[in-house]
Amino acid sequence: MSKTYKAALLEAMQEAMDNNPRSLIIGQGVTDFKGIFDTVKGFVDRYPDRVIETPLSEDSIAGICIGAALNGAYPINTHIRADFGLLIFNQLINLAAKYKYMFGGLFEIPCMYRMVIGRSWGQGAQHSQSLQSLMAHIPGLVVVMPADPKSIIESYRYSIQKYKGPVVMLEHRLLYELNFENDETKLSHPIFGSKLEIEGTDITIIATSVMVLEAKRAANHLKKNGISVELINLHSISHPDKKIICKSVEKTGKMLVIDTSWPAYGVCAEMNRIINEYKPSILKVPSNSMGMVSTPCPTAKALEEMYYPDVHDICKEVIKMVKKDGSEINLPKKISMTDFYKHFKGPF
Amino acid sequence: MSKTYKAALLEAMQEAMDNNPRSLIIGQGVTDFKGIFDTVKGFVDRYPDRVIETPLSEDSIAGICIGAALNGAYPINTHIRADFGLLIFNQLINLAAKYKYMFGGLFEIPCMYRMVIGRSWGQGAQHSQSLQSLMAHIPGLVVVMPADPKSIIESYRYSIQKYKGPVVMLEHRLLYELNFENDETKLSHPIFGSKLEIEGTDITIIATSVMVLEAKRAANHLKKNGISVELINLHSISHPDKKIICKSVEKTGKMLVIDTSWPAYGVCAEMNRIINEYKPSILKVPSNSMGMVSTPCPTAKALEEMYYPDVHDICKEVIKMVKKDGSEINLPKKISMTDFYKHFKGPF
Amino acid sequence: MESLEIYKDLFYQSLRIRLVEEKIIELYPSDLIQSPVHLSIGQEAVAVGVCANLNLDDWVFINYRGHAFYLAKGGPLPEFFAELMGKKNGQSKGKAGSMHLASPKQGIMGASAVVSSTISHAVGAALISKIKRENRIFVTNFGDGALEQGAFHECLNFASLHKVPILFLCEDNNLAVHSHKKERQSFTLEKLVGSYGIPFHEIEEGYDFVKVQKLSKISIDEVRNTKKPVFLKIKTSRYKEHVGPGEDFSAGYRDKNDINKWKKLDPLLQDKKLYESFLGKINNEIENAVKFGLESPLPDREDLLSDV
Amino acid sequence: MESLEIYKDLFYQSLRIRLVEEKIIELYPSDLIQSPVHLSIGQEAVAVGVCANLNLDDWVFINYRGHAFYLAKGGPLPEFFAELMGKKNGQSKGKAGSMHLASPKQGIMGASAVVSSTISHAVGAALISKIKRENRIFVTNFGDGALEQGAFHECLNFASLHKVPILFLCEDNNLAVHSHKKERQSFTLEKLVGSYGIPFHEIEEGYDFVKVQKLSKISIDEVRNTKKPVFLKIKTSRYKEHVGPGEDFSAGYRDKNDINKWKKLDPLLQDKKLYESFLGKINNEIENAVKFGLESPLPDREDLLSDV
Ligand SMILES: Cc1ncc(C[n+]2csc(CCOP(=O)(O)OP(=O)(O)O)c2C)c(N)n1
Ligand SMILES: Cc1ncc(C[n+]2csc(CCOP(=O)(O)OP(=O)(O)O)c2C)c(N)n1
Ligand SMILES: [Mg+2]
Ligand SMILES: [Mg+2]
Repeated sequence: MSKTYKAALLEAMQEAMDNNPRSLIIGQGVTDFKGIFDTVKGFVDRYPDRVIETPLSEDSIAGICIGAALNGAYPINTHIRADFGLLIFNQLINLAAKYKYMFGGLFEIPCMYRMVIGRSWGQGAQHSQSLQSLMAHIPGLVVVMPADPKSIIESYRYSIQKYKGPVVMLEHRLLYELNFENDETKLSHPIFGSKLEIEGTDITIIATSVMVLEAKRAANHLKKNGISVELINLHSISHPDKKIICKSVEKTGKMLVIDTSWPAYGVCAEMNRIINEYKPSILKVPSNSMGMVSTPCPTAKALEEMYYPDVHDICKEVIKMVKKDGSEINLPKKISMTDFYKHFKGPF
Repeated sequence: MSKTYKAALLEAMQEAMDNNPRSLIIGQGVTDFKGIFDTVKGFVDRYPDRVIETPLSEDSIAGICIGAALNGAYPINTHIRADFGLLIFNQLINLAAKYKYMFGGLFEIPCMYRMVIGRSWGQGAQHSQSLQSLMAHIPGLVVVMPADPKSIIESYRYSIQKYKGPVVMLEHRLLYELNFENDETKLSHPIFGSKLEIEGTDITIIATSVMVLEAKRAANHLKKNGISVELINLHSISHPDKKIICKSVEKTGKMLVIDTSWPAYGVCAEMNRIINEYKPSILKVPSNSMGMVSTPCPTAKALEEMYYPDVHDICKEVIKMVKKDGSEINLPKKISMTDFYKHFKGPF
Repeated sequence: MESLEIYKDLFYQSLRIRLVEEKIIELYPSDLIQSPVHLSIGQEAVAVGVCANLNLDDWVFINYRGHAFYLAKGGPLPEFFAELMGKKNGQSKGKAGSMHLASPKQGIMGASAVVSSTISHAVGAALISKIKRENRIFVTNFGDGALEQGAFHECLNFASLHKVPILFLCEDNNLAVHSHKKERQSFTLEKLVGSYGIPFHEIEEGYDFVKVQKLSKISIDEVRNTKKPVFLKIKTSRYKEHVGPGEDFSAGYRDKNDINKWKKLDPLLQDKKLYESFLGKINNEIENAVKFGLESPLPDREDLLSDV
Repeated sequence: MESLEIYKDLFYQSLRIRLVEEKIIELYPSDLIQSPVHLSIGQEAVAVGVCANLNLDDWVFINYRGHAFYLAKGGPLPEFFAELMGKKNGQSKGKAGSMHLASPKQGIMGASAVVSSTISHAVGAALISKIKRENRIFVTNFGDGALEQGAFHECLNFASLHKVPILFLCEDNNLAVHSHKKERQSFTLEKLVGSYGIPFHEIEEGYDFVKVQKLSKISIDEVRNTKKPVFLKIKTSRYKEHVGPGEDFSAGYRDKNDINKWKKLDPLLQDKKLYESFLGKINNEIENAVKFGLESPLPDREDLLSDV
């Protein structure tokens, strides 16, 4: 049985409403006919008290979620673009992340902030950012970037039913419509840790979110050409599984980190810290980082294509890292990720 | 001739007002008798039009600075605590950092955000954060952490008179009252790049802000005990000098990064990325990161002392990294940094 | 100018904007414009009527729904199409796209896709203008949804406190995406604005560019004369979906009748004669502009890396 | 209760808070309290008068100037001193200190040192209370400076829109640090609040705990009965510097006479007889509480790492 990413989100939200009477869905557009890209569509009719449309007031709504959590609710606050999430950074970082610690454990703030990240289609500088590293730097926040339906189901369930603190879920816009085959792997811990996606021997790729998919495509292509990629899906950006990361790089001697954001001060940087604090000698060649080009995101499609790395670029980098001369290996065609994933013809 | 950190700030602000008629100082408390810890004290009397007290409205004031810059001013926006800076992240990251690029070069936003970071004295979780890495992740922002009067004079002058984009200046509260001997070293570029503070052979320490001072104290102590530390003052967090960093670590084979914030996704992480993308084999032992403990900042002095690393902890780590057995070396006494720097008896 | 002349002139300008946007709708399925578009169809009279009272050196700060203001204030059309097509000869080399139009020469100072985020920019520019003792005014244009953002309130306070020459211009189409004002707002705008000591004016007939021009002149003159903030709300009506080239009446969140009533009053739809008389000239200009866009080269790697 | 009894009771509570803070001033130079303190001396009657009308399960959300509300709502005194001294037996194991007082058992739901940042928490808690059909009310207490933050305005809008049972309580001491209200605010608060349809009340005699108790009861009852937001502003007066144990009249930013006038009306200073009659009992309690703090162990590494 296969399932789309957004169907999994819908399922997770449905389960939240049905199995946890404290759940509250709150944000702009949660009651409209689009229902946050179909993930809470129609909910307001079934749970009129617990699905709350809001004014355009991100800051106070984030704080309202904290107060709601204090009074026993489990608020799920949606942000159609993580870029607008910058408006809640005071509440998220100064308040939600610190509430439990600052008061010596007197309070807990179980809640979820769902933010949509990443490119879709000509979104430009203010509708495309992946701000995970800003949040992952902050103790007290759990930041998760689910890359497939199964991780969604597991991690949302755990957050909503078991975890007692704020969780930031970053959902990639490009993944929503994608169909995934049923996947038997299980996360050892749904909101902490990472997942070994593919075992291999020549190089370790650590990827986040949609880049896990691109890396898989690259790994498939490379496999046919005799290069064996080990792929780690980072999943919990704030609490990655250092053991599987170090073990893998120790085996392959090579690390390529592919993130949805800028490399500097981001996931790419943190992975290198993890390796070097463990044992730098396991890296047999320089590590490599892929992510957005170090500029704001341009709107023009022609520039966007250069801005984001894709399967073509990944294969190119891997070949460089693995073999001195990869001239005999064909690169996959440079097809736009948005064209490949097909669903961005629409305006948004 | 010696000079305090805050005297240098006063001098830089004075020069801004006198040599650049476009300069504007704007923020909460800029006209009061404390004058941002004496750095703009009395200015309002001399430049009544160009020193602007504001309401408690960080978000809009940050945006007002952008508009002011568009109309030819050079706004210097003060924030008595970087923690409140989280309220301007939308303007800083979505607007100021992107204005030039997003409009294809039609506009420039020369302006400065001065934010006070770091501990002083029982400031707790919301008055003590060092949020440099969140900003350094963002293309379009220059983030500088001056560690001494000379870098202040040079980098503020360059920003205000020459640079055409937004600069974030992070000033450490503990440094304000400190007196520095005249220092003959010069930054090769005042707002980009880093500075070699001490040459040495056994280990490279890369430090930011007040930790440069602690590292110097540690280096002195260690020198007497036969350990030669090479110390790099990172200075420009967003645009560090990769060359001197790599060259140094290549020489010493060991790297300890000491930042004022949390290691994960921070300066410590980024330094490891720089090394590994250059040549991981130059690291002969695992790298090491020091910074705040990975929790929010507690208020109790007893906990604060454990929370922040100091000269004692630095020496201990260096000895571990340099010699297998450092038992013959005496550690400097664990004296509170705030006690050592002496000026925190007051409330703020 | 005679009032008939004024009518014709404003009609021409409004129609030009509408036809430009209809051209966008026509082009959209071909994927020549690969970026979200927030159309102003139905709202053109606001931009045209207000900008008719602005000087070249008066600055306007707009948002992602910016086509109408960009054109009404004089932004060049060929560079507009090139921009939307993501081409190098676009106003911003294609980096901006539809959501971030700007043209400083004509005083269009940049659009943001974050609701409410350019209001403070206008206040800041006006503050400096006051300090420099300039004689010009500033307009910040935003939707009814922007009124809910804290930043807007902070701006009212600051602008009034510092007495800066700014027109707060609210384009009230009663909708923020699919949500109606009454689901989002508990305040009476007039009273709210009044509590800051800022004069409040309202224009109900946002379909009528002549009325908008005449009545907004009063507000604009008030800003010029008093050099203080004034608030003007103009009721208007969005014919299309929030974002994209289509209609979405079938979605059920709003009543097509409301729009139909408005359309009955819309001169661009009613005055068929004048419409016909201008069509050729405008379409000609548009065809040339589209051609300019089509022929423009794509931006390249150098463009990607510059302007940071 | 007889009105004399009420007077005595409220006097006792106010005096207790004042003496606690005077003890803090006394202890401060010894560095037993190594954290900034924002004293409420001069403002005690607000907390005491308002809390007299609150039930144990009514929740209050406060800020960094929170000693008075913490004590007036029933927060335990020994744990208070231990907290300020950074001790393990403090309410929050010393992690909170003076700026982040809380005591959920008594409905003191946490204080933030970021201005205006707990107002939305109160609104959120009240929203859930309404959904759960509880019968209690929520109070958010903030200074006049908080009115300038956008978040405050967003909260007025949301609270009124969703009709939640909340008292917006503004402690107006006319100062934000060293800046006077007139340098910061251009609005008329009553009109502003009124524009949201929220009833506005004002108490001028913030020195008079009996008046505060009586008049704030009207506002509080209104919240209970209507289950809707009500705004109450209480004029008050900060005797000490913004932060720290001292006075700063010599700094010249405010007039000592203004404070002196207020002091002439302050029962804690005027009613010497009652003052004397309570002194012993209160000081006794304080001594024991200080002793509790002194004897408490310091938090340790385990405390440092827990509660993340
Ligand atoms: C801060 C922020 N929150 C949410 C959004 C998503 N969004 C885009 S347009 C819009 C509605 C704005 O409504 P209004 O201000 O009335 O302008 P209109 O689109 O009606 O012209 C929203 C919510 C955004 N762009 N920025
Ligand atoms: C968002 C934010 N900006 C600035 C500050 C610094 N600050 C601390 S208290 C204060 C004044 C607050 O005044 P008011 O709200 O009237 O409360 P009062 O201190 O008078 O009780 C300021 C500006 C802060 N804590 N938070
Ligand atoms: Mg609207
Ligand atoms: Mg005050």
